[in-house]
Amino acid sequence: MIDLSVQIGSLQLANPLIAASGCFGYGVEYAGTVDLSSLGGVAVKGLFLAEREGHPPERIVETPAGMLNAIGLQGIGVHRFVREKLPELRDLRATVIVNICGSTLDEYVELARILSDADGVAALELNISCPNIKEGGITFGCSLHGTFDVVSSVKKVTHLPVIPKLTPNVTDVAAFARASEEAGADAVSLVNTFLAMAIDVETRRPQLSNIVGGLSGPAIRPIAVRMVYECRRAVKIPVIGMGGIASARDAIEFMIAGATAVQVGTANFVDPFIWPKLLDGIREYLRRHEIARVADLVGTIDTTSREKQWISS
Amino acid sequence: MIDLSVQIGSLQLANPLIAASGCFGYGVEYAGTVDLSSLGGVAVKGLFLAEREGHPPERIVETPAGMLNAIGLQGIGVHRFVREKLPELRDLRATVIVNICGSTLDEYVELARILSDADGVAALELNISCPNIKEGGITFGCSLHGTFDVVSSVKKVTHLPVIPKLTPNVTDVAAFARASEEAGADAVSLVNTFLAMAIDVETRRPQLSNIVGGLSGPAIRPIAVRMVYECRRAVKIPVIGMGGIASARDAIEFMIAGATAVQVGTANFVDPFIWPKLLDGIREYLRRHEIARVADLVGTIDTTSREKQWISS
Amino acid sequence: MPVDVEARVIRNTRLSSDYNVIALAAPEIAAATAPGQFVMVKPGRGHDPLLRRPFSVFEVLRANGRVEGLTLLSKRVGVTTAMLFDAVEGDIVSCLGPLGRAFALVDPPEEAWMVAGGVGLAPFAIMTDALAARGTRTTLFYGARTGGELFYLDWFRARGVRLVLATEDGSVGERGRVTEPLERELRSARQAARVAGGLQASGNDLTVDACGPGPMLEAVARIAAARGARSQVSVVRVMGCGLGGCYSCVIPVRDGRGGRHYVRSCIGGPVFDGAELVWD
Amino acid sequence: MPVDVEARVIRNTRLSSDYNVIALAAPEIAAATAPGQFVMVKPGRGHDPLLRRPFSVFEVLRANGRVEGLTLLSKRVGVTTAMLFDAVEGDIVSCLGPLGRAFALVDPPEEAWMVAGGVGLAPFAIMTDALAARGTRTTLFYGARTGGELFYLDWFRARGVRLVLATEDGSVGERGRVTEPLERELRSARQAARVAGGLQASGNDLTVDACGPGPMLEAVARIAAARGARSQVSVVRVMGCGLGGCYSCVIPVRDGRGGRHYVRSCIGGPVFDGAELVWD
Ligand SMILES: Cc1cc2nc3c(=O)[nH]c(=O)nc-3n(C[C@H](O)[C@H](O)[C@H](O)COP(=O)(O)OP(=O)(O)OC[C@H]3O[C@@H](n4cnc5c(N)ncnc54)[C@H](O)[C@@H]3O)c2cc1C
Ligand SMILES: Cc1cc2nc3c(=O)[nH]c(=O)nc-3n(C[C@H](O)[C@H](O)[C@H](O)COP(=O)(O)OP(=O)(O)OC[C@H]3O[C@@H](n4cnc5c(N)ncnc54)[C@H](O)[C@@H]3O)c2cc1C
Ligand SMILES: Cc1cc2nc3c(=O)[nH]c(=O)nc-3n(C[C@H](O)[C@H](O)[C@H](O)COP(=O)(O)O)c2cc1C
Ligand SMILES: Cc1cc2nc3c(=O)[nH]c(=O)nc-3n(C[C@H](O)[C@H](O)[C@H](O)COP(=O)(O)O)c2cc1C
Ligand code: FES
Ligand code: FES
Repeated sequence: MIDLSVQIGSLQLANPLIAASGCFGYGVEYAGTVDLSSLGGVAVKGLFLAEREGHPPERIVETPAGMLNAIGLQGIGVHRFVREKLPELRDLRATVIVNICGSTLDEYVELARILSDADGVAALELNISCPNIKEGGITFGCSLHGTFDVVSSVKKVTHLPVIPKLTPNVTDVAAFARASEEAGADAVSLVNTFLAMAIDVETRRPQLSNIVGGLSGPAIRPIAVRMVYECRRAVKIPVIGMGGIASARDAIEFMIAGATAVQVGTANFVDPFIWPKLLDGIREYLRRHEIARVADLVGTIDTTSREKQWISS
Repeated sequence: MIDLSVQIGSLQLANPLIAASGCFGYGVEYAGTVDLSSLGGVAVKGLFLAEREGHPPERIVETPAGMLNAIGLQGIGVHRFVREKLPELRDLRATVIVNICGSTLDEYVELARILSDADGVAALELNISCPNIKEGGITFGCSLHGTFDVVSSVKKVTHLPVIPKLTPNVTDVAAFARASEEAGADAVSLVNTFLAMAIDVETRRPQLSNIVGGLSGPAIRPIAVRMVYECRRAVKIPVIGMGGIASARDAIEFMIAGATAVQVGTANFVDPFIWPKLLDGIREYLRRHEIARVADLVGTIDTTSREKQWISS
Repeated sequence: MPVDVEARVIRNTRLSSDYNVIALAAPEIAAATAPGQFVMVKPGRGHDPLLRRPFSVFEVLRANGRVEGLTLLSKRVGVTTAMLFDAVEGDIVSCLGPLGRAFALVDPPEEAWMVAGGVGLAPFAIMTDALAARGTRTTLFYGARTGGELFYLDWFRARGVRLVLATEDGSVGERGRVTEPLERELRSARQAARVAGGLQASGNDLTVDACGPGPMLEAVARIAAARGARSQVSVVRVMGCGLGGCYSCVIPVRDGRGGRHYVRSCIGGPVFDGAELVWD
Repeated sequence: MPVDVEARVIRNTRLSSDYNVIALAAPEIAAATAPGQFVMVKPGRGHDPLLRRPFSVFEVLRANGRVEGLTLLSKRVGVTTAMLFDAVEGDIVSCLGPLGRAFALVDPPEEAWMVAGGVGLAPFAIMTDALAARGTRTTLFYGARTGGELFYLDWFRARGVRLVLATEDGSVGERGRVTEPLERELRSARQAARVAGGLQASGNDLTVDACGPGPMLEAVARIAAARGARSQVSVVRVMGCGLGGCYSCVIPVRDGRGGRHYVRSCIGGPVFDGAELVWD
């Protein structure tokens, strides 16, 4: 028997696969294509206190092996979420991680309070890294003090595991992982998307209405893996890795680099039936390598240098 | 007649296409596939004062729509370059931009002195952004003071245009463009590669001997375009853009975003005959849009918002 | 519930230098598709192109009374449509569906007027079959740039569909936009009805169903509204997922309180009531 | 000078579940290729996979006295080789070449001993033709995992090549590595020569040319050196460009001053003198 469970602070996940925020609606949209209780967790779409309309179209554009998005956090707000979505998610036995986003520190705290009182929330992911909105969010994520303050303030008002989600758009992501750890975070998750843009050369206009957007998908995977590797070496709390995972191999790569759990975003758009394939692939890998617990794979990258460099083909 | 020339400080380039450093050997390797004098410029492989062996294999690995490299700046050193390569490049009538790399500030200055005295160097590109070597280089490129110091010191000893090459691995690349401008740079070029890694999941070893390497190729293009756009708005000196250009459309996208000239690296590996195709594509575009001078395209992105968002297909 | 099928290309028929009809062996999807629903397809492997693309189901293929697959009418505009154009028998295309809200089908004596602009013809073949099964009388207003881009005319004629054609260059049918004959006919149908006294001006004697370029949909919705006819329009948005996951495909819809909000067209549509949408 | 040809697939022959021989209509390249040279190929479009991959030219195809193309012997190990395996007639493969340093060809009375491991057979078909044209006597030591992975045996026999076979499972030829019969035969050839007095022990009576896995090349170079024979080995490195632009493909070479330095195998090789390379 292979043990796929992993531990994120006080939270035990049945397996390391989490649906990434913003790429899985409120979870309920996917109840018809995947058994939500079979996932390690479901990170729902980033929520503000209030409802938000988001940006006008175009909101996404495809790029080589990736995509840009500037959705602008369209959403139903925390109150409607708790009323309209959470009961259904509970019925579906999903492990719900709520991704929260505030314009001010107080808004994060208020969101955390509300969600801590709600029934069926497993953890809070602090979105301090969305590149697509002007107010709040990323201004915390790009400052070590801001990161520390948000995390420690939220920690004071909740019993739930708190997972700040880090932006890759910084010089030294490991410093942000350290600031999070010092502030009491139970884990960190990374990466959010890379600030990027695309231009329609015929009209000379940006392809996104918001001008810039966030790059996700396989294109960013090698950068994300490096950042997870750096964070893993910088902190003792678990690292949740993501960025371009599209196969079991990719998920395993992140875990070897240091991720205790992984999130999958863009690939779920390409293949909403990817989840059992990922789980099967991870199981098959562990069996082949005779590893009994997926947790034993975490951070096992071997950086000792080899003597000979023959390619075996 | 379409005017393809562009101006980089005191240097006039016949057209905006430059072969990117490290992706075109010392230029002479490509004399058989492309007429070097038909290029706007040739940025030769990064040179230290001394010869260097570089890193052991593996030095590259392919990733989705991109590649990682950790060559480690293997090279013949500046003296052999001046003796062995520069005469041939002169004979081929190449506009030679020498990419220089130092472990110390003094080494940059010394390199600049030597190359300013040599015959046939058109400009100096300061590589303060190579992610693959431990000493020097990127430590300057990741500090505003370091960037300022290298640029101003080199400016003091050379009459050649000085072009610091910026790293994308920072929170605010525009600040580095500004520091460069204040230090007297004639232009900035960006982006160098993104620090990244890939792991062989079967052996759990990094795929590169250096563990980490630099991501280049189409995958990074949307991030690079955004950075060029930001720098263009931050400084008055010309911006030389690069990162994933693989077609005339891509080159034009960078110019609309704000690049006065562009460099092409990885795509030259895929298609060493790309150069005339790029030039023809740019000419055709300018003709179709009735733009007489390619320089008139630079920075013409239109960010006013549209009223209707119909897709025309 | 949608399913994902690694569908074999049964055949690929090029209709012009840009249009093709590709037949895919996805019987599970074909059998479950209602007119106006779509599939998300991805030909080829690898991550470039990365995302699937939405296509209306054009026809449901039957052989010996069994459903054997579906066809897509595709117009070549970019990378995926070029791959669909070039595909050959035996190639594999990932096909996810059926997805989205279908056209509501009208029963006799109500009539269905279908309005297609260019590749917007796509939902109306499967729709014709469904309406024929109900005995609903159908008219197809069909416009294109030029006569060479009007396809499947005999197919529709053979099924008793009345055709009203328009081309921008006047090479076939009326010169100009197809919304002109639509407006004219709707006006005279209303006058005739009023004269006959059989129907009110706002009567439910016909529904106008449209698919095509945005400005055409807008015109159709206005024309129908002006004459008190119901319209259903199938909109085209860039879609990242087709399942409601990404919020890329939104379109502004009236919220009933004088305001508007963005609705995901992949699950709230792609077919909307023309009166629901915000056109300005 | 290399050229880039958008080469049509003339035919694609599968030799096993992993090996295929693909024929490409690139006569310009074929006509200019010397044995041991390679091409950089890219099947398919788009940026994933991104880079070309190196393949030795296997055969030069002639019809009616004209060169019509070349073939590659490919073993499926990853994404590009899978695409080459699956390619069908009419597909397009970008093919850049000829590239790299060829094997130096020996003239009679010197003999050429070719040593191939697995897909390392690739350079030796074109080589056999070139040597046959000179009248040089040839032996092919050819090893594989199993008999089912020894290909083109009749092809070589028909051209008068003496075959010495070995398989790891012993199903065809000798059980074990092909370097064992090589070493044995080289030893006895040397003894025979010494007895006959006709050649010095270090004589230039034969050259050993090898292509295959790294450890095999190393063994060949050592065996040849120990018996005073010249060896040429074709090495396999990951290649980003094939033209000397990227410095990815380096291999350590003795610098003549007791040291070593990295040489780009795409232009300094892929064929090196076995004695030049640093094996430890
Ligand atoms: C519900 C729905 C049903 C559709 N049915 C059909 C159909 O039956 N037949 C048909 O030919 N087309 C149909 N389309 C349009 C089709 O999805 C696009 O033409 C296709 O996505 C273009 O893909 P590409 O890779 O060829 O183009 P790309 O290379 O991605 O882009 C080329 C051009 O197409 C536009 N485009 C890109 N993605 C979309 C998109 N998702 N929707 C619309 N335009 C887009 C871009 O703005 C660009 O101008 C439908 C669209 C929707 C939303
Ligand atoms: C000069 C030269 C001549 C060659 N001739 C032949 C030939 O005639 N027939 C043949 O089948 N193969 C040949 N090879 C090896 C061939 O290039 C690789 O098998 C091929 O690049 C693998 O590509 P892929 O996309 O299928 O594999 P990938 O998906 O890229 O990788 C799969 C595996 O192959 C290895 N690999 C990747 N790239 C290379 C590379 N450039 N060289 C070697 N191994 C690599 C990787 O380490 C990995 O383990 C030659 C290599 C060289 C350098
Ligand atoms: C359309 C879209 C919407 C997203 N919305 C959110 C969000 O609301 N909150 C958040 O923290 N991350 C959001 N993200 C980022 C993803 O959760 C994830 O960090 C990123 O896409 C990288 O993973 P991937 O490459 O697997 O998609 C969004 C990403 C996409 C593509
Ligand atoms: C193999 C390789 C070697 C490189 N060597 C150098 C170098 O010596 N100096 C330098 O400034 N940049 C170097 N670069 C970075 C490129 O010049 C360029 O900035 C980067 O690759 C992005 O452009 P591209 O996507 O067009 O390749 C190298 C890139 C590659 C792929
Ligand atoms: S296409 Fe993703 S929400 Fe509609
Ligand atoms: S493959 Fe690029 S230098 Fe050899």
